[in-house]
Amino acid sequence: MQSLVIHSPILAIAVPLLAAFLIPLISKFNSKVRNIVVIAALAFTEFLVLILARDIYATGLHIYTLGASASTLAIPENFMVPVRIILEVDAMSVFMGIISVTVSLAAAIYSISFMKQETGGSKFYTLLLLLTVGMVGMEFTGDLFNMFVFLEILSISGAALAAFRTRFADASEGGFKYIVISAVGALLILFAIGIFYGQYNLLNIAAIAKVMQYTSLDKIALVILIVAFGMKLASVPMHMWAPDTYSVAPAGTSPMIYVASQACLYALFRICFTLFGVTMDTGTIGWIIIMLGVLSMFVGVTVAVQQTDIKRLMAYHAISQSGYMLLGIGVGLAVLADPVALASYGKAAISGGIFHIINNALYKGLLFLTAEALFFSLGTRDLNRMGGMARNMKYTTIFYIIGALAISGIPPFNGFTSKLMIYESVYQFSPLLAIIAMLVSILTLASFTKAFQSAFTGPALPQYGHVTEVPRPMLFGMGILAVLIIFFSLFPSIVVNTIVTPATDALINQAGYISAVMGGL
Amino acid sequence: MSKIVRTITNLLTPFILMFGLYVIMHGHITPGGGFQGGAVFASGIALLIVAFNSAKVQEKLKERHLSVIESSGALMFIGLAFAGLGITFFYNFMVGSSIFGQIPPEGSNPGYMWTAGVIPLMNIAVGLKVIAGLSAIVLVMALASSNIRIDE
Amino acid sequence: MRKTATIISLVIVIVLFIVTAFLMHPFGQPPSDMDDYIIENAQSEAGANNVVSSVVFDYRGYDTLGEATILFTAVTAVVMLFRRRKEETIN
Amino acid sequence: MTEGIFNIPFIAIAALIGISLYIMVVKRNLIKIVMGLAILEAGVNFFIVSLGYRSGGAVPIYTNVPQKLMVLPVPQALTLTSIVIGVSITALMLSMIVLIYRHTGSIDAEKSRKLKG
Repeated sequence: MQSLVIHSPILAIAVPLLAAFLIPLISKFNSKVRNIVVIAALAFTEFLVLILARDIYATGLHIYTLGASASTLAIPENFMVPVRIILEVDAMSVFMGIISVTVSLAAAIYSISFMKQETGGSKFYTLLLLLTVGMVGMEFTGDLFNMFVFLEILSISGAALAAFRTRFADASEGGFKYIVISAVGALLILFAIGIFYGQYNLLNIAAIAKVMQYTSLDKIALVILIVAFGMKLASVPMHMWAPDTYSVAPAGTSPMIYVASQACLYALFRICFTLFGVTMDTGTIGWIIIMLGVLSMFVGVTVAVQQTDIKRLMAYHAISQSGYMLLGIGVGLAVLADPVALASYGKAAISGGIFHIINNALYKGLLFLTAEALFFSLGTRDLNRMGGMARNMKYTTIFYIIGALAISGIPPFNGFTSKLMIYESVYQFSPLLAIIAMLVSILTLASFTKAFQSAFTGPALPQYGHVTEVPRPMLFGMGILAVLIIFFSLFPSIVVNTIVTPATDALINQAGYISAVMGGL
Repeated sequence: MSKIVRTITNLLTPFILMFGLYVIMHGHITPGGGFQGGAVFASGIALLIVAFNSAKVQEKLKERHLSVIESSGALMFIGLAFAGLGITFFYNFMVGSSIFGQIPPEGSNPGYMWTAGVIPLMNIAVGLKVIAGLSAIVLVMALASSNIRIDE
Repeated sequence: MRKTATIISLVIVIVLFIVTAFLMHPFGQPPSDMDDYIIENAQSEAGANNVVSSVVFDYRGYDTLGEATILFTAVTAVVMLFRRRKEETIN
Repeated sequence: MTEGIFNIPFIAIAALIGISLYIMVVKRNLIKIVMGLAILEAGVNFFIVSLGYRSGGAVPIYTNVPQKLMVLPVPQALTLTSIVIGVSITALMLSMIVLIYRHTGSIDAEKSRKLKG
């Protein structure tokens, strides 16, 4: 058990990877065995991430040096800087890891019955596992180049999944758009990594952070990194790919692609808070991130109101919700260098942003899954051609209502809790920003009410008389997320205290992150 | 393609494939390695596909066999990484053992085959993977552009 | 209008890259702490004459695993895109 | 500026990246976009590998190496990784273009509905 804890960071990446490599061999037998292997691998990964999380909350940051003679030997003997790749998992990384693996597990279960309609099931599950590997690998790594490699795994598998339904013309177009944006973003990130490597001859995040001087080259690298990760997480000036990609992604994969973009959000924060930290001009960079957030929130929701395609509508809301996280954490970043402001509202803003990440992954995931359930049953994504589904699809309706109430920030749902944390703290920073955030929330509610009326209420349309509830695995996948939302709504303080606050502390504790690898400062 | 191209291809292909295997096997002592050698080998396959046509190559080289080879290469690679797990993932546990365990003399030396621990084995695993992977990509895209669907 | 905005942003980005080129260290004299360690110790630690190979498979073997995974992903994706479908209809 | 003269490789890289970004922003042909991406990739790979050049350095392989001064090995390994990634992405993008062509009969981004903008 103890050695399982020691090796858990790498096992959480290697186990789904091993399963992905195995699938082409075992899918020769039958699809049931394959499904069991996929679900078992993801469940085991979830277990590993959870025991890793328990260990981190008890004893603090966890490092794992790959290929060294001991896993905690970050720096070779008689030497000053790390040479090997180091996995560095703190409370923030493991928080993101929990989100990624949980959503992947729900999506994998949800996709079982979908795959009976389609060919290529084994390829689908291989790509799904690889997408999970990409997310977890990106979140756990402590090495910049390694982050780039896993970003590429995530991009390629995400694009391939988006293009999965090859019988639709727009599927390959959505996938193509995603892969072009991802490839350009990733190459820009690689260029920035090259700048760091050329200056410091280092690739480890903690080691670079220790010697970071914030030269003009570092500033250029920071700008490139913000633009590149902004492209990947679909913040507004660079959001054009998101609706096309999310709307064509099959079955359970649109939540996963969404969570993958949250992993890029994590990478952006890791770079701002840990790689640069207080050495950079936190006020300016904080405001840049706040502006990205406000633009995303506002443009996302105003475009969403006009949509008639249910998945495009949800995609624009996804953009808008990412804005809240950028806003909350951007406010925290802007006051990072000011200990008084940080203690009075900065930390609360970061906590709100982080709490919003997990809430959003849950309810946005649930909403994407209900939209896909409607598409599964009706064969259309057009809201004008739906109606009266509340009678035929009771559970889906209930899940939709839960998700819609949560995303609009109606008390007592979890979306309300995290949004309240953001409003309160942002109000102290700048009242105008808080007012915009509330306005966006109202527009969100309006948009989801409209979608609810079109799809679920009203008279039953005659052409959908034969429509019944979706199969049980789909309900089960949605149920996992719905139960978690209800739990998070009923006990917000437990969640905040156990996982959100440690993540906040880990994110702003740059010195702790550095000293874990580089020894005492 | 014309008869000249096919004759030259027949002559050249064995040498290209042999050179690819050489680059894979000697990755730890001379320039090269699994990826480079695999790419050379796969370019030989690509030459075959260009010279003859993709349907003809497909008779001998089924896509699903390639995918099995690729998976086994990947499994061998990750298996070697897992084998070091007694100490750490990716630990080079074979340095000093009897297989590939020699340590070369410090500084310039003529190069010894029996060195480098797991590196030669990983080269072979990656080589297998890259041979199968790149050949599969080239083959599938060639088949698709001539409108032949492939079975899974 | 949109075209001018595109051209202007493009020019700014290109100037940024050229400025980077001038700010980099003089070509041929890179800082080299980590790499000197690897050149010094590759033979004794990994036992390989080829230092690049020992970086690829030993010091940064995990990156190579990721790289192999990417190739595997691409092969899976390409085969998946051209798979035979149940109903060959085009929407 | 005397220092800048020695940085000609880096300036060439900036030019390559500039050309590629121009192609990707201005051209509407999907194949040309892929070409632009390939040039961008070549530029970035060139950048990484030129970071490791040391004047007068030998190949970092000890087999019959003439001297101890070697060029840096890590950038070469990184470039190798990046090249393989580039091949994979190019293959995937070209396959998607084949599918787009089958559906819409065109590889022009203006003509296909979704790829505008």
